[in-house]
Amino acid sequence: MDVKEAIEKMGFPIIPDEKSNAWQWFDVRELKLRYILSVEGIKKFYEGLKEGKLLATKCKCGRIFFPPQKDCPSCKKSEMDWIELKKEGVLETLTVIHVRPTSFSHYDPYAVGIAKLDDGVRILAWYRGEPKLKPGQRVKVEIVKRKEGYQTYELVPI
Amino acid sequence: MDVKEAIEKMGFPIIPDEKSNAWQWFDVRELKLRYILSVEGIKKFYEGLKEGKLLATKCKCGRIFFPPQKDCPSCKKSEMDWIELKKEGVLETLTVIHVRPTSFSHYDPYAVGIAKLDDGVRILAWYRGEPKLKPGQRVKVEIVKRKEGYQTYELVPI
Amino acid sequence: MTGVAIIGVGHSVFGTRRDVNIPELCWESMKPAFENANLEPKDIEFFVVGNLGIWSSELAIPAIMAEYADLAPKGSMRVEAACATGSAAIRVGYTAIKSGLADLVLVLGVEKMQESPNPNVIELIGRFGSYFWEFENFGLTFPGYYAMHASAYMMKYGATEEDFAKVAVKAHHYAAKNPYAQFRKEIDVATVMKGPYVAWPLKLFDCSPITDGSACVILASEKKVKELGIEEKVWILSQGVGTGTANLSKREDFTSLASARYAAEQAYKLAGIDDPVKQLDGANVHDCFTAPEVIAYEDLGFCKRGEGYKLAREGQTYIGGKIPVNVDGGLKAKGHPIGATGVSMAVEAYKQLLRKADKGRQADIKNGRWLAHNIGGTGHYAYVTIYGLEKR
Amino acid sequence: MTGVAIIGVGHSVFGTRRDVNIPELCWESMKPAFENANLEPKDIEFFVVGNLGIWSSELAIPAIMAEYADLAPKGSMRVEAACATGSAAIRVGYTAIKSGLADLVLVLGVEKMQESPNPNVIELIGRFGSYFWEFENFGLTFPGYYAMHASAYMMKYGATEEDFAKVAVKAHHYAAKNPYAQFRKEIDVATVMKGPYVAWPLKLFDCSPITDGSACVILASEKKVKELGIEEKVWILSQGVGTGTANLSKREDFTSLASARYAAEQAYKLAGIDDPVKQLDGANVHDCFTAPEVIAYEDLGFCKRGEGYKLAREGQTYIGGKIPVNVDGGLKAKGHPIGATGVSMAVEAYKQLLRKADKGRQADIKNGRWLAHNIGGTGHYAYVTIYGLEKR
Ligand SMILES: [Zn+2]
Ligand SMILES: [Zn+2]
Repeated sequence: MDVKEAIEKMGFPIIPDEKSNAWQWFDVRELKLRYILSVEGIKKFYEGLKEGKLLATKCKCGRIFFPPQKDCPSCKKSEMDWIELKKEGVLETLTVIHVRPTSFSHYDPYAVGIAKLDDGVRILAWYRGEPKLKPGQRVKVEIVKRKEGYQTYELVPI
Repeated sequence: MDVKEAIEKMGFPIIPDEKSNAWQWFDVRELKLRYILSVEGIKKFYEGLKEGKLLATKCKCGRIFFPPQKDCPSCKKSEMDWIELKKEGVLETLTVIHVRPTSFSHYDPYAVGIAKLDDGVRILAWYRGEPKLKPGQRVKVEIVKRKEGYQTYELVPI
Repeated sequence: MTGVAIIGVGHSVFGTRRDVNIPELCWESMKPAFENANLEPKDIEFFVVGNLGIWSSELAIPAIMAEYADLAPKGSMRVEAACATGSAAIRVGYTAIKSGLADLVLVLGVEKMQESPNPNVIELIGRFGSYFWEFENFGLTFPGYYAMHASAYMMKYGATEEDFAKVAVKAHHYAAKNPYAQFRKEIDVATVMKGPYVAWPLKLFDCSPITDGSACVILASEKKVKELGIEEKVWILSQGVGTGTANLSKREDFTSLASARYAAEQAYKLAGIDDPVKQLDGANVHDCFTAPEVIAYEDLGFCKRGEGYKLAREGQTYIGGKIPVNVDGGLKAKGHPIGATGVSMAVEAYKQLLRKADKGRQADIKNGRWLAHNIGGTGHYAYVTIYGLEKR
Repeated sequence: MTGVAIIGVGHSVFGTRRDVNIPELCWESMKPAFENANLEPKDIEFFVVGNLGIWSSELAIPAIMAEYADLAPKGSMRVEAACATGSAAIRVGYTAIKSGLADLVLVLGVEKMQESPNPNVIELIGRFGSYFWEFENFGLTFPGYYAMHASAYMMKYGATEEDFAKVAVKAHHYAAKNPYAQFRKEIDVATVMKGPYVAWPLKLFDCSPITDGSACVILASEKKVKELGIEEKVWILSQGVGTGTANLSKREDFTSLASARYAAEQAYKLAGIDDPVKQLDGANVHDCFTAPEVIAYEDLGFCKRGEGYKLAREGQTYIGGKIPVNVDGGLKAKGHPIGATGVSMAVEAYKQLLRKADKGRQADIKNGRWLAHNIGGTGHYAYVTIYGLEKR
């Protein structure tokens, strides 16, 4: 029974619960949420991705940030250099998402992992390859397009 | 520019802000919220509305609740009688909603008011009539259908 | 119990902030607060974030900032009390110190409302009374709730839309002098009166805008104030807090907020104030719309019930009048980033009492006491906080 | 500083509660708490509601309950710390009393998750890390975050999926004896192992369910305990609290939660505990999935790092073992109505310590101390609270 049928039958947008028969009011006001996020401070990250580069920010004080951030809490400056990360490291963990959120339901089950890159920073990314975790597994970071149609990055065993 | 165009042009779901030119990431994951609310405890209210009655709950201790509630915090019992309210009272306040939420955008500007019924309880409802507020204005409660197609109630000046 | 002092403050520019994401917006007020207090993130023992969210992407802002600003592994939580969220956050920081569980607490208020399109924001704020009995069934909006107070007030006391307009004119007058304000432009009564109705009798210029912004204060115990040798500080003298019914129809009256009167009574009692106009140097009141500023004058005892509109009409809440109110531009013109507003009021109290306000909007400080009145929903939550130069 | 005691508790039936709306569900735990403490709503001086919301309609639950349960005009706020929301609410109540601002505080935890369809709930919980860098870009779900801990743990220490399954078997064993639990049915390891993967290596029976429920405690100061002549009470001995980074990629390790270790260290220090297994009579730990229960054993020092899975394998956390854990069914089988969970743990501590637990699930009370470990997100928030029969 959908809400229109319910209004016809019950007089209200009310549908009795299948199991318990308890009356449920089906909200007639829908809210669609889709956010608008500023990436102005990390523009260069996307310019880099387009060129096949994985960029991080590096503060004058030496601290490296990935995901890149604009401000440094160590020295409280906001003057970052952009540096290119080496796209290799060691896989530290892995999962395969079988039960997907609605907004990822167009995917088959997908794997996601975290690797520690040789530069010392960690990266969370899609994982492509056999979903098996073993100590010291080397991976590379590949910049690819997936279903969404824009560049993203994957961890791939070497 | 929509998100698809943005992906084609910028390579990402990024659209520069019209005024400031700051890069904005347009969320590709939409969330639709529409709630399912239990009205099992106040079933009789809807059965009453269908018959043109405005019902409130009345506790054995004498306390009347409108909107109806199932539990009484005075005596901590949950054994309510249903009583019919007199559908007349005095209009206490009024507004006309010009800027409507998206989910009410199918309405023209609409008026809402609060009246104190002769039984002593107050009621918030649609208001139908000239949107003017004057001391002591008597109103009646009319049970009607509006655009949603199910019974609701309006305050109407007498 | 220890006294609790504000020893550092920071404030972002309020407005449409498409240039920053959420952590960047937070850092904009946190950085000056650290510098002001001469502290590092690692010195903080506990932190609390006031944020309403829903309209913005990041749900776990305390964790986001634990990472971005090096506050991990210190404890934290998010608090919410609708538009009084910032003051609720201050309460959690205040009691964390007063209870002896921490000596240094950071309180951050933030909202990035413009991560959603305006119609969604309007819809969401309208859900802040009784979702089912007011929004779902009768389409009430947030301006609508306050409009019902404005119209009831006008009917009862004979106030006019022009009286309310004067509140907006004052707000813009002072916002023009506040570099952190969203609307830095003077307006006149005619402009307000010409605006389209949002919810009758409230018009466009009676309403506070949709704002992105953050504000931050660092709180310290008496012991810590001494230990750090802090000279510039403002004490939290007291805070009163009240709650109202969800449904407006469950209230006795629409010309006053019972929760605000209750909160004010507590705050005054705890701070030893019996004549606020004489004992305070000024106040920030919750002018999410113009009419509620007038009602706030009465709920706070700045005048008798039914006479608030006369204070507005006569300009008695400008600097030099009976009591200066919202001389930072108020929510109306400084902007109203929900979670940040109460913290922004604390920043303003700090600036006013320490005579650091901008030129043209510094009140005369004689008593060394400033009040912040922060309302969530339509009196659903009420927080009244009194700040002072001298610990009581 | 005053001691703070739990003097009344209430607990709703956890599960799919299509029979009640939000205020009715709240009242179901508030009513017994009032009766238990022999108090009326008007006696409460301040109240705090732990609720995450978003998936449910009513945003202003403190105001809803101010109206429904006659708590107005007393002050209130809502607090949130993801799945540790209930413990954050307890912290606000605890500090409200310890700071001397109130003597009687009501703490309510509630969640009506089933006001949204399951896919929406799954989607929303997945947004509780870094929205942008984890959810938006890589589709992480909440089981996914913990699955990455489970797999890293298995790789490092050689634990197996069967070891985790044993945690689920224990949870169901005790839930079957708890009339308030969502799943009142025993299961075996084979059932867990046959379940479909939700996020490898976690399967259906490794996961806590989507639950509607509420829990309530009434807190009182020492003075009030005496004044009311309360005999049955449990003291809050200490609480530790920690925060983790939003992005998992910013952490050093995926076999332990740094925030939980930090919170435990504080809680133990404040309560004078140096050998938890010997000094506690039992614990509730945050088993939103089976693997994190094992990790919790280690983070809380019930065993050495890397040996938690052996406690599970050997059944050492059943009653009669080394230390009883989650003998109410845990989040896994009692259910996990986010905002209510931490408060439900407090209710369980009260029942266990006062020997009021149901038949077959009453632990042996020798030390008079019980621990609650409540995690928000994946260690984004960590709250460890120690309850005791004797005030420290
Ligand atoms: Zn730096
Ligand atoms: Zn009764």
